[in-house]
Amino acid sequence: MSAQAVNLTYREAMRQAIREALLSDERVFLMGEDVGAYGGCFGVSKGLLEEFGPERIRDTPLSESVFVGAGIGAAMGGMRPIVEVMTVNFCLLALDQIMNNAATISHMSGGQFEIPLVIRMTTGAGRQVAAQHSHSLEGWLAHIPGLKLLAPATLADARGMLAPALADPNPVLIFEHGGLYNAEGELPDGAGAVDIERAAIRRPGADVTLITYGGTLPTTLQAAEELAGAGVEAEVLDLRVLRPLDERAVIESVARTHRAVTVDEGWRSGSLAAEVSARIMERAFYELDAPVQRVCSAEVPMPYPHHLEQAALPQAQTIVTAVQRMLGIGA
Amino acid sequence: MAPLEREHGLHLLAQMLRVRRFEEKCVELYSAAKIRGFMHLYIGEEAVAAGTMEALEGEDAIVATYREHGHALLRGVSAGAIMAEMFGKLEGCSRGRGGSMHLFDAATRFYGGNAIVGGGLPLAVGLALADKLQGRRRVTACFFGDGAVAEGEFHESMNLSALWQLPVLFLCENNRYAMGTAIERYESETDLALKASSYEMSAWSVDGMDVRAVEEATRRAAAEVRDGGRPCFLELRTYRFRAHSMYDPDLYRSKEEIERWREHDPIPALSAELQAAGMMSDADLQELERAAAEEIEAAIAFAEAGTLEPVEDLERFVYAEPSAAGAGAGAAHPPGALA
Amino acid sequence: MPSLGADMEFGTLLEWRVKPGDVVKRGDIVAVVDTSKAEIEVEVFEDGVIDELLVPEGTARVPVGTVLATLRTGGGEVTPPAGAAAAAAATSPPEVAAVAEELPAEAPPTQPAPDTAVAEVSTAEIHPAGEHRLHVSPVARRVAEQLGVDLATVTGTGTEGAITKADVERAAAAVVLPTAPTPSAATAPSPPAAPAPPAPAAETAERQAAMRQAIGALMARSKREIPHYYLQHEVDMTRAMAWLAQENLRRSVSERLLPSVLLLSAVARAVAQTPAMNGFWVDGAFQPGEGVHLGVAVSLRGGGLIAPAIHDADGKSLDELMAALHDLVARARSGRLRSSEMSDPTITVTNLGEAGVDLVHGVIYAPQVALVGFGGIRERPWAADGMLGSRPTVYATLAADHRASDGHAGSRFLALIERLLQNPEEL
Amino acid sequence: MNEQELREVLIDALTQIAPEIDAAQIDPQADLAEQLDIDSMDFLNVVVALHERTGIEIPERDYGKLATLDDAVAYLAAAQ
Repeated sequence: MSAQAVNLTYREAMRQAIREALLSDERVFLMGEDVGAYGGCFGVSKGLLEEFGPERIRDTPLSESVFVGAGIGAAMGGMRPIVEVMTVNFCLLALDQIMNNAATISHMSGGQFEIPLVIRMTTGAGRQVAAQHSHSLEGWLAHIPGLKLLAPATLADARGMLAPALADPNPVLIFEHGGLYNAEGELPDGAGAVDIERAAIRRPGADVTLITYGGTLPTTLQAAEELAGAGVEAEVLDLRVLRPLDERAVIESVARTHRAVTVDEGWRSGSLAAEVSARIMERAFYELDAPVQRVCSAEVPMPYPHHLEQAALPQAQTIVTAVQRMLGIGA
Repeated sequence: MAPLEREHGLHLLAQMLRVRRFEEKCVELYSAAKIRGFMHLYIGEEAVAAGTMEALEGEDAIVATYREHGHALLRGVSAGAIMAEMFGKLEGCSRGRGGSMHLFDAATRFYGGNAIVGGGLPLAVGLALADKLQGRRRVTACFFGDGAVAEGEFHESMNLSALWQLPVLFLCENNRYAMGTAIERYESETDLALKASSYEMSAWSVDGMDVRAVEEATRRAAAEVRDGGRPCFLELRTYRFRAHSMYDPDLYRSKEEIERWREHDPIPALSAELQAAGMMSDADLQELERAAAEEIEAAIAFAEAGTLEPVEDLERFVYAEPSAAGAGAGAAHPPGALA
Repeated sequence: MPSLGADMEFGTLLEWRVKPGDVVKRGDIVAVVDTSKAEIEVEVFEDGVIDELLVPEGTARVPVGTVLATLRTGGGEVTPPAGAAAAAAATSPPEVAAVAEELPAEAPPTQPAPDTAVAEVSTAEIHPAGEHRLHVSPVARRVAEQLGVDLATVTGTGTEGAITKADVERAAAAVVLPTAPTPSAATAPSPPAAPAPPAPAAETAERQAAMRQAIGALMARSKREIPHYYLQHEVDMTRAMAWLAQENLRRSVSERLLPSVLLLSAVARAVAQTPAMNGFWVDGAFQPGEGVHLGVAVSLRGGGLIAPAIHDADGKSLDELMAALHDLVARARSGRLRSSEMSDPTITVTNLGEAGVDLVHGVIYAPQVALVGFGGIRERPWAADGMLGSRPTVYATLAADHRASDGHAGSRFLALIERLLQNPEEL
Repeated sequence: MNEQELREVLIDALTQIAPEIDAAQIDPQADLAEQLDIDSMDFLNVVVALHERTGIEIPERDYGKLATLDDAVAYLAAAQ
């Protein structure tokens, strides 16, 4: 690894990844609303139109179904498209193409067609953009066999997940939490591709496993610090891959700590946190000293006012309280 | 229209006859519960598939709908592979997993039936986009019914393909009914070619019951798409003589209307024209019938002899298999079991 | 009856459009069928002459595949239309199978899909080396606590050898299993059946060891956790024994009462009036028992001890207590105790008098809070009014949990037992 | 019933209570309660069994006369 480290934001890390992909493979092109002239709704693709031209950086009409479907068709036609759906909230208009075509054709055709497509979406709440722009729907899409789902929460993952996703012959969905774009940090200069199959322990601990992904990783790490102050060593497990779930990592961690809390910005009912909790119950029941707890968003359409939005979202204090109750200590 | 000549005329008739007899046999096999689930027959519209397939080339791509037996058969998918697929057998063109509505065949670039009305249009746009970006001169032919015109995806696909000048040939088989709803009852503008032209692409209507008219119109449109690199829209006005699927009560139209359209049945029409021109003897016709019947009996035997996919393979191909990765862009090599 | 839809199993034959003798061509409409969704015209697929109509108009719920009519085709032979028979094979409900006999039924056996979930991960496989962690279900852990069963001695029958509630109860009851199940003595010994052959020596030894461990664990825990205090009191049994002798003379042999029944009755009624003795010490607090469930310590042949409960003993007559005691001892010694009897005595009585000792200072059965003991009933010197004589007496003792009660309450409790035994006729 | 039959009836009743004991091992002269670890409940069951099989009703005050096997058989023979 080269000696100097580069200081950059999550946004710039993702832009570098896209630029590197465009440079290294002429089959790669970027398609989505305002990815070109506007520079990307969240600024991720700024400058790419000027560098690569309108053929490979394609602004689309506001027609999510056709440009996601076109991404699928282009992938079947030999390209390696990166389709940007501005936010996960708009993927609802393209769900038929994602589920009934992208996720299904390989299996239903008896393996005759591959769909090497990457769809990127911004997800999550916390910026007071109210209910219709603040959804976290990873759990829905993680339900669908045939798709792979990634949730880059760190700079290294933002920089390194796109390349292996494009190389994967299956449709891969990458969720970038809106709250992470401005996160700043250092990356080694030559930082490159990372694994897209395993979860990662972001903080080791022996007393309880905090399982999370994407935008709630910082909140969960903060909770772990507060717990350390109270003498509780929490292990923070970043799922990174939401489908297929790295079940082994979850079970191994719970087998060590015997307690688990899943933290998920989705709504509790039928959430990804519910799936993780069910797998722990199925595979590590006898390791448990307490029932698995879930810290999720309140089951409400995300409210606009700051104080209500924060009340609805998982907070570090909610996690700390859940762990204390589980250990029978504290307040 | 170019003058009729014997050999080509007999070929077109043979193609339509193969589809007609195949579909008639399917009715019998469905009532005998050999074919299950949903099945949508093409009886009456054969001229469209025969005419269009004649005008397309091997390199072109086909995106079809759930009423697809005729398209698949005339595109070159073997009758045996189609029948085995409807029998749910491993030897089917989709390993028995798709059935009547989901025939796939990588070898002939037949990118499948699609049970979601309008679901195939965005795919076709994408395939054409890939051709354009890779500088390939070929056509993506996208078949859909008049019902799909009411779906949002029709508007989005027509706009994007015109906006980006993509080589898509939109082939709208207007049989005047969206399942049980006549077109006047679900479209404000029923002249679909007129509606399509508003997207700044050439669009015109064709008599979908005249196989030679369909062939000639498709040749012209395909050339504009292939050479001009522009999308094109054809409205093929046709009619289905049987129910939407097996079985609907067909209460939404009168017997008289069906009889009136039967008078335009493309098969007797072409037979009469060939016989009037002294180009076809009764013996010629009987030979075409014999050949069609033989092909269908062989297909049924192939399907009956087919095997069931082992349950252990249930999850195969949910994700692409590593070995398939190297098989060229986008098209995995067809499974070994394919005939 | 043709299959006319994806979800069709039966059809109603509404109308025949042909009659025997009619000539038909392929595609002709021969009947109209109602599929509960629509009335569909049924076509024939072969040319021929209608031979016989087998199903009359108006017949409802005709299964798919039933032969509706027969057709004389070109060769003159009479066959059911091919399609119908084949349909019978594919979708035939059992009663129609006969019709499709001759055609090879092709219904493949439906195998369940194998559970090929992503890489099965079982905790056994990834268990951190060294730390052997007992797999015990939460409810099993709680019941083991109540019955004082040492989990280390229990073999699990749950998934991957996990210990279940049933395993714990069996372990507790295992203390009960005498060397060989004696035929039920019940109220009156039935004609002597051949005694069951004694269990093989190895099995008995193993069971003895497990039982020894279970009792040991329980006693050790009681001694460790419960601050016992002990009281004893000599009870004059003159009137009780006299009354009993009179009473047994009057009764037939099989209705005779034992002295221990009088003692049990007195204790039950005394407990009813002294709630502090009746319940459990759990999670640092006293939980009063719901009703007086008297645990009766039963010694087992060949060693071992168990204290199942007589429920609501304070409400039972002497006869009812005698019958209950007789039944409990018999079932305890033959290993047929109900788990409910195992898990909820609210106070226990141990009566070792017959083994010849004068008095017993017992160990409380955790989580109960008291244990009453009786020694042997014997003639002992007794001073009254300055005169020395001899009377039948018994030493009653109390071991009690000082967290739940004090000596004062204990003494009043023993005195009450004595007072009740002075009026045996009221027990 | 002769003495031999009475002895068999008594032994049968005793093995009901103590199935693990082999009848031949019983020392006819030694105290039965001691040998077979019989408590008052067991003894009452024996008394009831004898009453059913032989019709003899043994009063409580005579219990002492059945301490050993031989005594019991003699008592029963006399009581018929």
